[in-house]
Amino acid sequence: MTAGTLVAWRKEPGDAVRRGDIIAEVESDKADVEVEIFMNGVLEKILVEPGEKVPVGTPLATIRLDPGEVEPAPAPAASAAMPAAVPPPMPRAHAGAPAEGRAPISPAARQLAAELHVDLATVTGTGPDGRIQRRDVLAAAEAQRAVAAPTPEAAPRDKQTRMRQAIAAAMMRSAREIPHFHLASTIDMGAATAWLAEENARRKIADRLLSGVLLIKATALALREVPELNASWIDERVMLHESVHTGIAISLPGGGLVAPALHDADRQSLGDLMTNLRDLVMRARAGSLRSSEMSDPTMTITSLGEEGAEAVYGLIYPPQVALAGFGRLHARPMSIGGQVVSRPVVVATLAADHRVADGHRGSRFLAAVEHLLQTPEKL
Amino acid sequence: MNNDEIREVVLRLLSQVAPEADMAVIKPDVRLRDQIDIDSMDALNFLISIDAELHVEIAEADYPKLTTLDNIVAYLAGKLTVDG
Amino acid sequence: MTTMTYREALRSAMRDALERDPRVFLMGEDVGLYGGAFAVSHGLIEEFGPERVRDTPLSESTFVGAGIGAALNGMRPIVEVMTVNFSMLAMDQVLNNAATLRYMSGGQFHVPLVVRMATGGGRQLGAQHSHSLEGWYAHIPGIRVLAPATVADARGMLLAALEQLDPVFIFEHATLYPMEGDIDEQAGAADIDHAAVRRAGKDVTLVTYGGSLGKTLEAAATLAEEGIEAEVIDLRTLRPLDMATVLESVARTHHAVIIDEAWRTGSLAAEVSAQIMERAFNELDWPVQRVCAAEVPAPYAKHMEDATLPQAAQIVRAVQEMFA
Amino acid sequence: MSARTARDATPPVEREHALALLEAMLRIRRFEEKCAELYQAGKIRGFLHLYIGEEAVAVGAMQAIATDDAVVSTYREHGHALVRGVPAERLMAELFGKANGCSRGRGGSMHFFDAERRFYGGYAIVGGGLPIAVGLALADKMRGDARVTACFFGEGAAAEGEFHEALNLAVLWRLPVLFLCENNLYAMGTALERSESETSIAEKAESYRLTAESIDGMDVLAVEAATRRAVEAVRSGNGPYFLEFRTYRFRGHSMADPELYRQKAEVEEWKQRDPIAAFETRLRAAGVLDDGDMARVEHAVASFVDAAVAAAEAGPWEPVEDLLTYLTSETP
Repeated sequence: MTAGTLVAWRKEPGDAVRRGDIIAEVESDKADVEVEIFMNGVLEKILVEPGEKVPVGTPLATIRLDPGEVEPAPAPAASAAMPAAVPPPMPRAHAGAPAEGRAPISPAARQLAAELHVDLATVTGTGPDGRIQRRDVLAAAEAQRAVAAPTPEAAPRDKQTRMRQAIAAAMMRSAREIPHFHLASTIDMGAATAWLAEENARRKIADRLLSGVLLIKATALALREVPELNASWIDERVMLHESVHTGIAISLPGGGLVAPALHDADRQSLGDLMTNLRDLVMRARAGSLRSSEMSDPTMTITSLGEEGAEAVYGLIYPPQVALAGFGRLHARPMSIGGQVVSRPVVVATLAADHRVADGHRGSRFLAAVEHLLQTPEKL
Repeated sequence: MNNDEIREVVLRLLSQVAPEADMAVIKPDVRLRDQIDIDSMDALNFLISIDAELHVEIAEADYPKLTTLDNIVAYLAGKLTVDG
Repeated sequence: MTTMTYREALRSAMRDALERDPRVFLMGEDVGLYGGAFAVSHGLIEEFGPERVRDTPLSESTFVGAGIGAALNGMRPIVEVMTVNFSMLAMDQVLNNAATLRYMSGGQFHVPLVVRMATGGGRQLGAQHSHSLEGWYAHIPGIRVLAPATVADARGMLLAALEQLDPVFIFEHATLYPMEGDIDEQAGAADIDHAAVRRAGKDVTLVTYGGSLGKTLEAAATLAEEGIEAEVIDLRTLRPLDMATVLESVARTHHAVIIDEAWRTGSLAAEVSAQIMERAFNELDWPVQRVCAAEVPAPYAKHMEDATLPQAAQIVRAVQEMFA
Repeated sequence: MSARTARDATPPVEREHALALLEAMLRIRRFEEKCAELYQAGKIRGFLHLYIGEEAVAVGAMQAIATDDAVVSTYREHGHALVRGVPAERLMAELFGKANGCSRGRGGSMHFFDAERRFYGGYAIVGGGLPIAVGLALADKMRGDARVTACFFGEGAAAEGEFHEALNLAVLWRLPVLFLCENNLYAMGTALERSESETSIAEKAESYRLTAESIDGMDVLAVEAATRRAVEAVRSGNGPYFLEFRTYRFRGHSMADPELYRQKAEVEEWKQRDPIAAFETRLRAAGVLDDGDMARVEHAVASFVDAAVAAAEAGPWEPVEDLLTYLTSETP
């Protein structure tokens, strides 16, 4: 009953009122109620006229108390003194509505994927309506390991097919999901090869450098200038990486490929890079790479060596967003200062993810690589 | 060390960098890189192992002379007799 | 250890209590001369006399209310309501008096009352004699609800109930009375705060109680032949629910099926499922499944009644679907 | 009407006892009037069922009930609790919902409890208390305690199954229950003759082979005499006894009752037999009461009620953190 309408007065101003008298009738949504008086006195002034609707608690009239009558206790101000009832804490429901278009994922699968560093985008669900379940995440993690490091003890043929499947899965996903664009530019390697020959002459054979380390160091340093290429695409968002771990594509005897990471390639000296590269290649071929080296290259370099093609246009390894490729070192006629001369060159290519970068930024990267290779002594 | 011993060492070291290759079928006078799958890294590791075992310092400039089994053995034989 | 039936185990507990504690007495329809509708109290009136084994008129509200009054006044009554189907007539006394007097009086009174009743269907007794309403009682704060599923629990949980200072309602599935099982005759009060893992397993957690335990174990055996290891949890206490045991199991298996003979909507199975969702959400690799009774009054014809009740085959199918 | 009506005119009463009865009734009357005022002022909330008009039943009956006997009441319980001796401060505090209330603020007007005084509470479900009373008496009988359980209820309960089950079981097992029916003619808005085929509650009781009397509930002395007879019979082990007190409530069923179901004239007619005014007149006529006595009683009762209100105002709210306490014996 939040409001009431005054129906009629039983007393007039000036009438005496005694305890227990009914002085008025009020109508509420539920019933008519008689207003009783609890003290003796005289009705002074009527404040609410018949027919008027007023909220509960509105004074209806003023009464002059007889001498000696006690003032009635005022009604409590709302429920000031009443302790507010603390509602029992409701467990916070985990909203987590899956973004539409993405395959439904069981909570346990999501949790396992987080633990095993599996990018859910790389997982295909086998549950009802394509729901991803734990077994799918386990399979993806297994495949991810297979792509990275075939376990030596596995039977070669079996290992081979499993590896091929894993590479196929990764490449299929790369082709299907990553909007590639490719750029190429021919880099004059004259300064670099001259400096290298001179440098190696001074170094004992065990310390000699291969041209590949120059390319790796140049690439790593160039990534500092175009950082969005040194990133991963996870859960529909680009995640930039502070450190530069360049993955080196290493072909394995009898086919197969791994791309373990050279950690902080941008900060290593050429000598260290050379030593680490040799170690990486030997362990990759022996199948004893550490899992940490497997799962965290931030960008990958592929080089086909002296026997390879002039240029390589590769596919990016998800979840990375870029791949640098270097063709074989070969001589090419170039016009320098108006004269045509023969120069040692390498065709550098960039495959990049159009969700993250565009041609303009890609070109800046290749230009940086080329520029850095003109001053090999600074690498 | 006579030529046969040098050849035997060369083949052993070669098999370390190319374990899957079958040394028995290597033709001595054909470019090694056309017979087995080795890249510049493997080649470098091979030369480093030769230096470690035979203490023969091979200059980068001599790389082009070392393309087949025969000319590798000949080159080393020449080096070894000179350095004794 | 000896072998005895579920009803004999209940009788042995009541006999020990009547012997040991003068405050204990049994009251209910036909518990005396008739020996109990399910022959549980057979022979007790001859041993303890009509004062302590009292046949009552068919006045469920008043003899349950009288049980409450006697408990308020220092006795330790055991009231047998023949079946849960008749207990609806006493629900006002249960809800508004037994469960509420301690709280409503600000802690001035205890109501140490034990009420036993048969429950469940599966014996072609038709719609009015086949209810499973444990969930209605387990909804009420202020009382305990127990569902002994084994012969040992039938004795142990009744003795434990008699030690409680608050009302305890014990539901005995009618098909269990003739069931034989091993029991330590001298065993005292059993734990009534925890569920029990009746079968360990790593692939799925099957949660059930009372009369459905047998079918659930049967389903687990079938699943084992297909290489699926099911863990079977017998809740034993329906209020308070021992969710810790359930959640720990689900954290390992990531799959849960709850088997409950009550109707699905608003069932105890719904409560267990909700708590698993709320407290082990990240462990779930599959939505929690429930196998409950079809939402119809129990039909008389056998094939029809079988179609309404949860069966082992349904449990197996629910699990197979998860691992298809 | 085969049920025996009151056998003889009530005996003369000596002065001290008469004044005690008068003050007891006035205490109820003024307490209830203050409740109406505090309800209108918003201090008391929820449901409030006042006992104004029926004071003679509680006061008269309670004279015969020993302190060690048990009392079971209904939601119209203020009078029963007051006369039983539950401190008015604790009752008013309970009506305010305060923690120093007789049920710690948990019960409210319909659920007063006092374990020490064996006051087993008000019951809001009509007839809900009768089985409890049967159980209390069953325990006494089984232990051989010569105690009585007095069970108050309204004539409305006669329509509930529990009334018939309880009377039958009490007689069947010869239990020491004193059934005290306050027949105020109306079950909320339904007059007795509109709900019962047999309107004589006492005759209903007799059908269970129960000794029953129908007494004028407006005459405190008649109520007292009948209750003494009944308690003596029950305590001697003859089984239960049934008293129907014909009485009337001058106020609505509860505070929001527009009283459309009864005529104003009928209320006024019963008010002429106000149990307190009638008793006052009688005592004055018998020369045992004068204006001085009345003034002293009124003053004593006024301070009695004001003390109760002061205690309620001063009482603390129960901390919300205690919400779960007293739910079971394990949550102390």
